[in-house]
Amino acid sequence: MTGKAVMVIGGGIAGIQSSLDLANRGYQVYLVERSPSIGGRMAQLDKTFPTMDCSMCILAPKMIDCSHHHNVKTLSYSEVKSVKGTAGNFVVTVLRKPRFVDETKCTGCGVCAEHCPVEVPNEFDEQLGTRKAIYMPFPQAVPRAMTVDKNNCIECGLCLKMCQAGAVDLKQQPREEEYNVGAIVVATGFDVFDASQIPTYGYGRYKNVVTSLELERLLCASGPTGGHLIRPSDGKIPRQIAFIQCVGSRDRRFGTTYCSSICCKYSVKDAVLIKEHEPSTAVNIFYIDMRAFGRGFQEFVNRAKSEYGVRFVRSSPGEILEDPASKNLRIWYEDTVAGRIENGEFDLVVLCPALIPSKGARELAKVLGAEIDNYGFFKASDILTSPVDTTVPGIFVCGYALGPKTGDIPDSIMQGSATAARVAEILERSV
Amino acid sequence: MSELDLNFMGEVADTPRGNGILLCIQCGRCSSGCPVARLTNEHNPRRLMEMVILGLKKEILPTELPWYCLSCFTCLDRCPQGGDVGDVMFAIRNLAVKNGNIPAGVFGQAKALYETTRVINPVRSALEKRESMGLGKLDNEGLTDVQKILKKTGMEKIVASK
Amino acid sequence: MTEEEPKVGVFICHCGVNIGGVVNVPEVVKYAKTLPNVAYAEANIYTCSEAGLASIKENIKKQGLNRVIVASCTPRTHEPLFRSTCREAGLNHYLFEMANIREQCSWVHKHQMERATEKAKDLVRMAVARATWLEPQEEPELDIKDTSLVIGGGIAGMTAALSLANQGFKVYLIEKEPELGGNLRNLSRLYPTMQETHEILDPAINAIKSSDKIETMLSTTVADAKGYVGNFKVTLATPQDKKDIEVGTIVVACGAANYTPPKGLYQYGVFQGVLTQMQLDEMLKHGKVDKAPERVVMIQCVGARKGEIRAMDLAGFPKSDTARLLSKILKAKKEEGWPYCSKICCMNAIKNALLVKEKFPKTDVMILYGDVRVYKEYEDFYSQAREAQVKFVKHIEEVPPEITQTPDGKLAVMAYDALSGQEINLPCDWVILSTPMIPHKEEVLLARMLKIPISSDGFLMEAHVKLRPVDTQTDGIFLAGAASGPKDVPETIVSAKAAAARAGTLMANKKMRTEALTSVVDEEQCIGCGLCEEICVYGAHYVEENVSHTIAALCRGCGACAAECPRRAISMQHYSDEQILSQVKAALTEES
Amino acid sequence: MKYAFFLGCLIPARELSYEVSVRKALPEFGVELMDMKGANCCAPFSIQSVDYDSWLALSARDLCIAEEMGMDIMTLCNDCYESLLMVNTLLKRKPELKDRTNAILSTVGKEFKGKIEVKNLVDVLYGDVGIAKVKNAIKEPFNGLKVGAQPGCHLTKPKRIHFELLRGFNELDSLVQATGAESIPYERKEMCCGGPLRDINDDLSRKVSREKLRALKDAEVQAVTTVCPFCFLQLDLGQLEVKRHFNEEYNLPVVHFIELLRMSMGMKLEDWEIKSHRIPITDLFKGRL
Repeated sequence: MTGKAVMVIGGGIAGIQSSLDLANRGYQVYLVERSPSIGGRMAQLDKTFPTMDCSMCILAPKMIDCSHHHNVKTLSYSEVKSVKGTAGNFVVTVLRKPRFVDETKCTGCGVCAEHCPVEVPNEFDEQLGTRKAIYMPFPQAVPRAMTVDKNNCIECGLCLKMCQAGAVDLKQQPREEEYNVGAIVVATGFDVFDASQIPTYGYGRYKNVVTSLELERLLCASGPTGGHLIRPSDGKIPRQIAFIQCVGSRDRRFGTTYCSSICCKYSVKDAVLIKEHEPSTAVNIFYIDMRAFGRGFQEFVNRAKSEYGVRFVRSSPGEILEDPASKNLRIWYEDTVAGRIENGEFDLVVLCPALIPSKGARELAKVLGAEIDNYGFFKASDILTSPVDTTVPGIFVCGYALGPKTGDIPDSIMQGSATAARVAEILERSV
Repeated sequence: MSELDLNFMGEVADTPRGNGILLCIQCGRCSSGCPVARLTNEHNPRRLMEMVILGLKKEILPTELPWYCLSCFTCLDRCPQGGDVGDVMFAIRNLAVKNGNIPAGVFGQAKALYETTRVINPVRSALEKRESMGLGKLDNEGLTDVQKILKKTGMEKIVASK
Repeated sequence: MTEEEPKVGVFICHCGVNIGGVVNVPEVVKYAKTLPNVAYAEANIYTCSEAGLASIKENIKKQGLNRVIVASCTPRTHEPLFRSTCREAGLNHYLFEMANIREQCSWVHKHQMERATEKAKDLVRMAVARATWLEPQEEPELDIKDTSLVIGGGIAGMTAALSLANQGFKVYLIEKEPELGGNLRNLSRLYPTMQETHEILDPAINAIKSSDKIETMLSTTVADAKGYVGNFKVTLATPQDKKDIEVGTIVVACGAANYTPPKGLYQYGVFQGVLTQMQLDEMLKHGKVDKAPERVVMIQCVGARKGEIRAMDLAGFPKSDTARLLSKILKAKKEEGWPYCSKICCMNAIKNALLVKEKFPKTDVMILYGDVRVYKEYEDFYSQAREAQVKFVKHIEEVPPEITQTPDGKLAVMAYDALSGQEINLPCDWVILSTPMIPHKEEVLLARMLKIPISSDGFLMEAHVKLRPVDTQTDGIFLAGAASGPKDVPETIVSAKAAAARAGTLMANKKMRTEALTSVVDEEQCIGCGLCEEICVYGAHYVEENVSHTIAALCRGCGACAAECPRRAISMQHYSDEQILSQVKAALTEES
Repeated sequence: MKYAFFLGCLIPARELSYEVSVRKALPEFGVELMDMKGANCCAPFSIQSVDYDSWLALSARDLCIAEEMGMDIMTLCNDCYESLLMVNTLLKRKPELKDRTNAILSTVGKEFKGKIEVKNLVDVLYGDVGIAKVKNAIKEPFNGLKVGAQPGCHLTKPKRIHFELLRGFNELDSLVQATGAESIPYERKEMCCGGPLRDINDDLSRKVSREKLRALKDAEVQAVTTVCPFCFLQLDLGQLEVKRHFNEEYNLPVVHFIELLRMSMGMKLEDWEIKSHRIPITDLFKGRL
């Protein structure tokens, strides 16, 4: 019965929450996820603020609830191609990209990956770690199936031979499936601003200048370094670390004039984490406004200062220079409170980049006929009164697809549940 | 205790090239790159913008604060808010000149321009060298035009004042 | 003791390096195999991953396990996950026990690897000991009424009520004031769109009035609340009389209050021109201003972000007279105030600054701040203010601005600009104090009645700050709007719709299972002394014909009655004395 | 390729060898330099500091002369280039500024239409002539001479204007490489030479040029090449001033890029040109003078 089916596009925490609330209510949910596994950005994080919960630990149970739920059908490694119809009766064509592995047979044992000769950088680890041509992005991936990355695969067939479950099928073809749903929820999340657009910070040229998402992977137990924070250039433990805020955010030159709302908070969290790992490390946060807003965060910043000795410098640095020999970084900045121009040497610099619309979000908006705002995020039909409705009736949006209107994870979760309410409101009335 | 002028920021904002003052968020990216600011604490473009916002007109216009700037535009390229610090410095200098604060060097160049259409003129030996090289004389045919323009823009008063 | 012999399966988790990096997991597995009744033991890299869960299910069937132990992390996040895995394998999920060898072992003993491994063995031994005494339990099933009570008629309560009504549920909406609207009533405009408040409130109020599913009761408060999820019995105190209603779910949308500074803080209540942002907003709304002010100074974080003097980096103090300023800082005692940043006051100050500029273009508006904490796309709103020539000055917060009055009745603010080291003196007509959103005093009573915990800063506590922001510890009760913390209008509306969704989902299912973890009375032993009824905070015991009875749905399994009962007549399902004592014995037996 | 040749005022006054080298070298590439009759000063930093409208009008007047000649302008000095380019760009983009300037220009019978482009020596050599042509005009390459190229601020900044023209100092670097020399990277290459503060705050001006010289010395360059006459003055004459005031010796020979190009094309520098370099260049360029 179409009236009781909903399609959720995007398997991040917002999409998962929306799917769970809808499924628990009796709706049939089709959860479309472009990458091989649901989990989204939250799966890449190490810990979350302010409670310091391990991100995967609070996410994995929800991912498994979602995929095991009898009302949820997860369409991973798939993309929405076209949408026809109106609220209450949409017809959506979904392209099931070939993963060259039969999901039902594969147990995710990983034997094929052991024998695969091709090793390429792993997008999940922000290119810091590597994966094979046949891979699973991270251990807790859901669905638990390998995927073959055909443009790096050399068709040697070793995986086919080694797989006892006979799950590898290198001839798999893409196929399009049609789904009839009453409503659509968009939860396509965000991508990260390319920090190399600010040449004076040297991201992409200096090895030890990393983004905060790369830092999360370095700190994460399932990350490329097993949770040990080391310098990408020589693997040493960093002694002097600098966090630089507002890289791309609050910047008119790139059209990302908004504040991404979470960078101040997660950098204090990362600073405290680093201090817990290695108390002797000096951690400095360069900020313009320390935006630790909302309950519990100012106390968190005070503790970071007094208990952990994190140094906060009110300044946005002008430039970073690399010493070619030691690959250490000299940051030129003005401590605007002391009114002094200073430069300090650091062995690791973490840039906190702006969050921008995810690749493909603009095209999806065109396919759905939904308007986007001047930053490229989905436009809420009314910022104040209907914040999770798109401009198309029957299509809703939650999570960072709404852009900076979404703050951190609790906002994504609340918006996920809110879309479930909106769907129930329009589908209850029509049935 | 310094006396604050309420609408000094507005005055700078309305002066040509001065609009950037309204966008400044005091982040400090401009000052850390400024070659002069690294050499002396007297000059700090960010602090100067802050003083303009506060309205410290008497601490800026009659002093040498506006005249430390090289107009090398390093600050302008780094400003994330389109604050155009380099341009605002020109606006502040225009106001300083209106207030009678003009360094001798600048006044000299302005006077030379009014009298010879050039801010820098060759000494006699250099002139003779040019003629001997057959490069011809430096022509001043545009002088009447230059003086008419300076009359129209009112800059003539400033040049003729001293 | 159940009939067949207990056959225990032990699954020990590496959790990547979190456990495996400290505890020698293979050694613990080997040790587990030697324990009594242990039929199977294995290690996994991530037991919570699908591979781990698949292995548990497989071994329950293959080894015929009737007890399962997972030695990994905290039950708080993962017990439901492992329990549902046991259920899916056909095993009653109360025959399952967790040993936390991460938070209670590897994470806290990072630098003593051998002793951590020994402790992990102890914890596993204790879990196995308890497992042998575990018994299957049946979870009571409740039916859920499809009506909901929404407490609070502000924008949050109205949004939740409308959403629930649109989802087809009957709603009681109660409001303690004689009219709907809540905090927004006395605001003139709303950021970031600067819409008039009534453009938002009136449509909502009209929709509520015209909805046949919503019964609105004004000047009404909650007198008492009993019952449990699906069957709450609430007594309402209406102006005429008391009214009893039965509802399935409750949405608490009681909003928050505005902090009024104590008399004398920044001369509030002493000088006439010192006002709060709310008072300024009201003045602008009702046009009660005769002479345009020449300058308005706003001071941020009045009564917020206090608690301890912020450890600002005083070493880098600007060149003005340091000694005199340091003495002032030490004198600025720990001001009375709330520790958190209430996140709406910066935006509210900017909105009012723009309103002042709109009404009196000549007026100079200066905002003294510590950090400008606008966020999201409100940054454009902040830029809009600067372009309207509102002046933002970061002042040294350790030296609170001093307000004095000049003979002609004007005010003067003396403060220190942190970014130019200047001591500034600002003669002005009004000083506006930006104050935070703080919890209502009545909230405490409501929270006690509904058994909702209150967090350290006084707001109602959500079940999990990250993953269940609108649920509470009590099933069936949800939070909407500023009751759980300061929120702006869009966030309030999103949280209200989320609460409506969560309540709606519960009521749509009509049935619900609750924990089997409740007290059980042995009627022969019980003498009906009523001590248990007295001690029980949740009112889950009542005495009839001098025998005590448990209301399973109300009981939270805290065990107070079992401990208090002089006749030892009460025992806790799934936490019997034998189970706990066997754990204690196991803990004390020396390593053989 | 014909250009309205905007000479500026510093070169004819104090750096004749720059003008002579340009007049000798560019014809080799088929570049014709037409003198701009009655051109006035480009209104650099000092004039802009005094009055905004005068800057727009004076620069626009030169642009009009070039428009009347129907050719793009070629400047040598960075200050002229920045002033003319900024005004040309501003008037083209902002109609209200164009009208405001034309109102002033009407008193001298001129009107800005915005038909021409403003280019400098690097644009002409790299953009219009092209690296290939420059390369095969080289007769005696410098095979690996370590040269520190000083682009000068207004060759590349403000990026906001130059950004669209994708100009940067790698154009100058590739031209230097074309002569066979090696363009050595050095710290703070984008930094100013301190020129504009000359006669306003000589002490600071010297301190800035000293930082520049120190960075060049640290990079162990054998010679410095400049495009802007102000940079030349600051780094060449500046070395004497730095020696007198700070008692530091750098003896880094400084040559205009066009002189380097001439020498690599086999042309000989005349005696007076060699003497016009305060830091002797004789031993570095033996056999080429």
